[in-house]
Amino acid sequence: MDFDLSDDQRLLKDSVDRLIADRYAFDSRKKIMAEPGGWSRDMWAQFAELGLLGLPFPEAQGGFGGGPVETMLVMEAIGRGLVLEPFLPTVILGGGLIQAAGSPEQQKTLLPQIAQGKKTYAFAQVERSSRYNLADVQTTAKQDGSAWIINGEKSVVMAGDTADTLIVTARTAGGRFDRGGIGLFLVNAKAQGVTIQGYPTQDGTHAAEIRFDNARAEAVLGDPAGGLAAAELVMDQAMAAICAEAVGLMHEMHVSTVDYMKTRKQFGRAISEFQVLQHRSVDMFVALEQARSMSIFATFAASETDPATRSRNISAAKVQINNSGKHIGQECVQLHGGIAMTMEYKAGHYFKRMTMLEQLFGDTNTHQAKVAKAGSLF
Amino acid sequence: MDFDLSDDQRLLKDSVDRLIADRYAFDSRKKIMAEPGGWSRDMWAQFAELGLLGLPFPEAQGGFGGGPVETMLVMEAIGRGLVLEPFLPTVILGGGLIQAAGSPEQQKTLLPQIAQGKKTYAFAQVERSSRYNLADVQTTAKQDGSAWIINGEKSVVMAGDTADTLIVTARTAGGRFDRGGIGLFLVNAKAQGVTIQGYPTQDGTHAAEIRFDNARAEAVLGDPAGGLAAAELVMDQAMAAICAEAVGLMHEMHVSTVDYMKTRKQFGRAISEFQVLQHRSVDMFVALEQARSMSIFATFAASETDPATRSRNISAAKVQINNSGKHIGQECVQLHGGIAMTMEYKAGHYFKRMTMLEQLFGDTNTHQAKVAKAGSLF
Amino acid sequence: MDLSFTPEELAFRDECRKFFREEFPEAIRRKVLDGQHLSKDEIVTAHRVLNAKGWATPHWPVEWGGKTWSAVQYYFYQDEMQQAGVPSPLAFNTSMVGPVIAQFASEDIKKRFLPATANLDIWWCQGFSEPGAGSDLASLRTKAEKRGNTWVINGQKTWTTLAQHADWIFVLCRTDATAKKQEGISFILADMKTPGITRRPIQTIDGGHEVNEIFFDEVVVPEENLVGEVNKGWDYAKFLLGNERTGIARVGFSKARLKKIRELAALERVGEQRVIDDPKFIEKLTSTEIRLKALEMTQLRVVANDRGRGGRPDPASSILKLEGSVIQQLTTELLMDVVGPYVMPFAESDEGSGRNEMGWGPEYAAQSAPAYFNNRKVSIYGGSNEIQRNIIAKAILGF
Amino acid sequence: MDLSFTPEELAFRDECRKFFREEFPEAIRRKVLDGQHLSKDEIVTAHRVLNAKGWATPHWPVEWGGKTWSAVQYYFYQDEMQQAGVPSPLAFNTSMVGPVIAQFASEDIKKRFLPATANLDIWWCQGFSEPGAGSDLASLRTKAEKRGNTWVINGQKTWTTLAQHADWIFVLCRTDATAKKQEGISFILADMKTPGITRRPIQTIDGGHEVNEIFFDEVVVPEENLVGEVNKGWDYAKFLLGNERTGIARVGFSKARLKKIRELAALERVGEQRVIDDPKFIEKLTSTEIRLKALEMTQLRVVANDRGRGGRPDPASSILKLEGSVIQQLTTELLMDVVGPYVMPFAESDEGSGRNEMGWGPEYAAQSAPAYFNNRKVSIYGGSNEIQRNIIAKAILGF
Repeated sequence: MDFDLSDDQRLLKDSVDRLIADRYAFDSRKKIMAEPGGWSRDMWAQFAELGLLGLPFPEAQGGFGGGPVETMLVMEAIGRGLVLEPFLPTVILGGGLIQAAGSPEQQKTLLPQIAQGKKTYAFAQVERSSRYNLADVQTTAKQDGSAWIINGEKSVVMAGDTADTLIVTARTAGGRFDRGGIGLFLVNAKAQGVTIQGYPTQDGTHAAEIRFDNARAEAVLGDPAGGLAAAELVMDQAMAAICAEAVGLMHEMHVSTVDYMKTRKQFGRAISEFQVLQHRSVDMFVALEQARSMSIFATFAASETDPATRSRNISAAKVQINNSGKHIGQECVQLHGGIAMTMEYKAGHYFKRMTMLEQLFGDTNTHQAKVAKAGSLF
Repeated sequence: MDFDLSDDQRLLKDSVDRLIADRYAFDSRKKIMAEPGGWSRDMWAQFAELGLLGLPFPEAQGGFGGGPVETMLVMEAIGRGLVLEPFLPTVILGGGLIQAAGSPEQQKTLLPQIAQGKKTYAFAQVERSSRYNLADVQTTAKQDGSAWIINGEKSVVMAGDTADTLIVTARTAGGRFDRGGIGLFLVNAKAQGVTIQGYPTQDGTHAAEIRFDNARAEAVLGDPAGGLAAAELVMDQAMAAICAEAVGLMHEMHVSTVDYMKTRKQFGRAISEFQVLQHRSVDMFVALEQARSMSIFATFAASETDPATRSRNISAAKVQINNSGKHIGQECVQLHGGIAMTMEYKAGHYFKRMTMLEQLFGDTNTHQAKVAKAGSLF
Repeated sequence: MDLSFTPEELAFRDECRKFFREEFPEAIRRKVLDGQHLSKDEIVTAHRVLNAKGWATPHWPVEWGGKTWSAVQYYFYQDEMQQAGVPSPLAFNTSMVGPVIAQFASEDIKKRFLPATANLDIWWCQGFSEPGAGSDLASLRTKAEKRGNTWVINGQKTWTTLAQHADWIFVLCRTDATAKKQEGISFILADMKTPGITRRPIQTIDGGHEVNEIFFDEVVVPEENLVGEVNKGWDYAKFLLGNERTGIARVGFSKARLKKIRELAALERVGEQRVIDDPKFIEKLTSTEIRLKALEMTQLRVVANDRGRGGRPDPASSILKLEGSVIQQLTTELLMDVVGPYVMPFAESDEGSGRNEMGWGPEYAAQSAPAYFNNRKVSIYGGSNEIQRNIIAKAILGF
Repeated sequence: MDLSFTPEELAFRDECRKFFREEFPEAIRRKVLDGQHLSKDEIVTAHRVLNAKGWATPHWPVEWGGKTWSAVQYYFYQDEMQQAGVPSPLAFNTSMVGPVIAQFASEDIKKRFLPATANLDIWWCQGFSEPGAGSDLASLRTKAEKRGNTWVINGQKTWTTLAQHADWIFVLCRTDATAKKQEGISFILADMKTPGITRRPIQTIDGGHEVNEIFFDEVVVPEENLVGEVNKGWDYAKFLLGNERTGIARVGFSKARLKKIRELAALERVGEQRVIDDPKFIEKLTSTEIRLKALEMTQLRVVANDRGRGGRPDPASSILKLEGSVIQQLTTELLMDVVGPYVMPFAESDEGSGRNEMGWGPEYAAQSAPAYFNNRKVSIYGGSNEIQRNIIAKAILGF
């Protein structure tokens, strides 16, 4: 057991941290948000240059062979910087699905495109009432000769407004909730029959409602009726990734609260001198450290081979992250007071992103129920 | 709407408060605890003299015609004094069941005996796995000529070791959980076939395990197969009563914490000067006032005519009382520190009684589920 | 002691209910119940409907249009109003500056301002908080200097709600720099059109533009715009902040919101299950309802107790603020739970928070996250919850 | 970064597991796992089994029987011990006075006491807290006066755990009344049989008699019983309290308790349903498990970090104390939930808490309420949770 970073990991962390510090100041971020789709192609190119966009892919496919720890380091930095670029949908979800379900051929073609920053992806998976159940798929894929024809609607697709390629869960067989019969289809966002309505989201990123009317898929990843296991694996990996992002957010919220307390004066003294506020910021700190611990736990769970254990452990981590995140976010705003209620100040933006992450890929109730069903954690 | 006490209510409150103040100092209580069964016959006689033991009964039956408000006043005082005498089992449960289900004849005979302090009662209702479900009755009553023969076991019967008469729920028909087929039987505690094993309880009162082997009942209250509704009514009334008792406990815990904080010195000053402890005692106070409000709510719900509304409102009150009581009890001990961990100091005894009341007649989960099932409170 | 209401009290409740539900403009109520923000016109219309009925200023002196209602009548008035989705009369006018003018100002000022204030012919905004003076209001630095027969105001105010609609502002200014903190402050009225007053909107995290900064640069107002005596402004401010103690818990409003949430949770589905059938959801909803019921009872007790206090605010009303704000915040969490992934879409709007005009997902989804974000303020403003605890610690527990 | 354990680390874990589960007396483990208190004999037996293996004092200097274990080895040692229900070696001896003697005392004192302390031939108790000096320990007033070649002790100590079994006591005494609070304190050893030492048991609310008051009335001890230098006792006390930082969370113990609760909840029924099938119960159990898992990871991180600190305690260990105590307390609530009405019966006992020898209800019922009551102490003693927050505020957040 070793919590220290390897030299390579330290190097990676330093370079990402530096990039964020140099290029992702609050004002720069505001400018990036105003770009089309709410993210910067320029920054994306820098990510590619730094090797971040191929980080988790094998070297043979233009990647750097990074594992979950490397992803954790990048995602935490993304959280601390409130980064807007679609790293999660493209690299973690898109790249992850191609790695998990794609043929060697597909991997060889598609992954380098991601690594080089040439293509972005979105995972079109949620439907109107499916919430956090990957198996609840009503969108259909019907074979037409060698082609697959997609029909259906997908909801709140992260970065769906700018993605080049959509990976769509669609049903080739079975009833609405069946685990079998689900395929992962690659659909060009510009293909005929694809209607994309994009919008900004509460946290400054973008999402889209997407309708497929007899849209033709470019390809399918793996078994057209057996895509669920890969989707679940990648969803767990993505969950571990957002746990790390959330830790980055919480860290910043805590630090900014403590800093603010030391400078803000009331009743003739710094508010950090009020014991009651000290103890409350200590409780935030405890919540942060507990979250950090579970983010590490999730990171290692992501490469767990038994799917049931993997899923249980990652759900447990998500519960802790959500609980800590809500506590820290609410207290961050409360201890700052009015200033954190404004768009002009950074703290509120962390709070908003954290609030969205609480819901993303499953809220607290959902994951707590999953852990309860899975049995003891020990 | 009027929250003020009437003159009679004020008089009652003053005289009970005075009795408790004069006779129930912590040391006196310790002596009373050492008496057989853990309560004082002498004190009981004074209760009778003061009219407390007939308080809720009609004047025609030796009572004072008091309603739920009068009961609330007495129970709150009982809480504040940590009174050990079996007022709840005898007057509220025993007397209540006789009033609710007994024939006019029975009421005329039995209630005056209670009012005069001549007889005490216990309600033998809980069974090994029945918890808080009054309809879960496996004890049986079989007719033998004009007599009823009781067989079965009852658990943790409050004051069951000293009661003269037991009121036993027993099944005359139906299966284990059926709402029909349950009767309320009066059994002399000294009757043949009744085995009583008494013990002290965590809060300083007493209870008993009771076995019935072909024990002969003295009488049945009302319909031998239709006793459940009366039992539920009286249980709701008793629940309202212990809500008031709990408010008495919480009040004392809060006051003693605040007083202790003002006198206890640490790091050169009274600990009441530490803002963090101030705010925590404020949160105790808020919890106390919310509990007091719901105790009043329960008091009025106790005379609600629709059983479903009555039961829902009283369950809601019990949830609040339990939540406030746990919070105040735990904080009372924590803010006192070590001294509240000792038997020599009063605070810990309040905490223990409060903990037992949390469980008595249904824990928080049970009542929360009942409210959830009953629909909106508004 | 009797929790049941008298027939007269019930008749009054029914009168309130009938008026609010049957005679008040339905469209405005709908918007409020759906959590949407109102336009200036809608707020003015709503206010004037109440004033026409004589119900915009019930707690003012009778000679200026007040009522002699009992505590219970006030309770029903507020509770029924909030439950029906009727917006409260504009607080800056009726709860803040109006009572101060009625109590402390000269007869001239009263005549000039009170009727127009009651009818929202003048829209007031509040110039109290400053960047360095929030919870510690008495450390404010905006100053007013006497020059001839005018006051000249310089300084900056912040968190000025709805100042974009305001005609006039009431400003706390330091008029004696040498006096102790609380003792050199005065209460001055200023026309928002006076040269030197500028406004900068502050966008809040829900996307709304409700609050503003107000800058005063050599703003000259006539000396008669001073309310009451010079350097007594702190007393008037305390009087002002002590008003509206019972409405602060917003019990009726939370009742209406919980009712709405129950309705929506019965419509919204997860898979084939209704949200309301999720045991965790219903449990959280139930515990919020229980807590609100306790608060309603506490509010009734505080209201009843107010009778004996001769107008001095009951420090127990701090409980109402504490619990009331937390419950309001909890209801917004519940609404997000109903909505699920559709909490995400965001749309800025000039008049309020990110309304989702495009209607992504269920129609009520767009208000959920903004309501959650916006409601974080309720435990910060009007005396933060930390300040409320300090009040209880000092005034009730005697620390 | 690698969370997986090395083969060597796993081999060590297996050695611990095997020893604790297969070679340690089963009957004692059973009692611990069932939440029962141990007799003096059982504690001594258990301790000596560990010492015979060389595992009673692993963190002592190697020359006095310590080990050169890595942080991970310590972690497994404690975790497996606690999970197996093996009682930790007596803390007064091995974590408190032993390390102080080994670090600061003369060679004579070391030789005289360390081997006997390691083997529990001498049972020590701790004379630190006083009625007026709990969290504020430095304000203690028990004093020791130098008279000839003796120290004469007068004063009173309290919360002295298991003093009824003790042969010796280590006492913090004020030896210079004129010095600043922390600077006039010395660390003195006294034979409990010395004339003038009397003991009064304190009954705690769980019914147990674990703690005592100790009175010193002209108690004369030889001057060589002073440990280290005169007036340096506060440094030694701080050193002592800084030890055992990682075990303080009692993660292994809570794991064992949760496992037990799971078993019992599968046996106990409400109506015909098992307690473990109650969704509310399983939810509470699950959230406690998640919190404990997070704490276990946090503990591992603190343990790993300890390597770089050269023995100075990591203030992050205050997190372990805070969360660890709350989790321990939560597990006792869960146990009461399993038990239901049978939490009520009470039986006093000399050696611990109200054991229900009569066996009312399920056999594990009797320990549930006493455990809940007793465990309220874990957030009070060893530096209350308020003190832990002060430590974090100062040492980590820099307030």
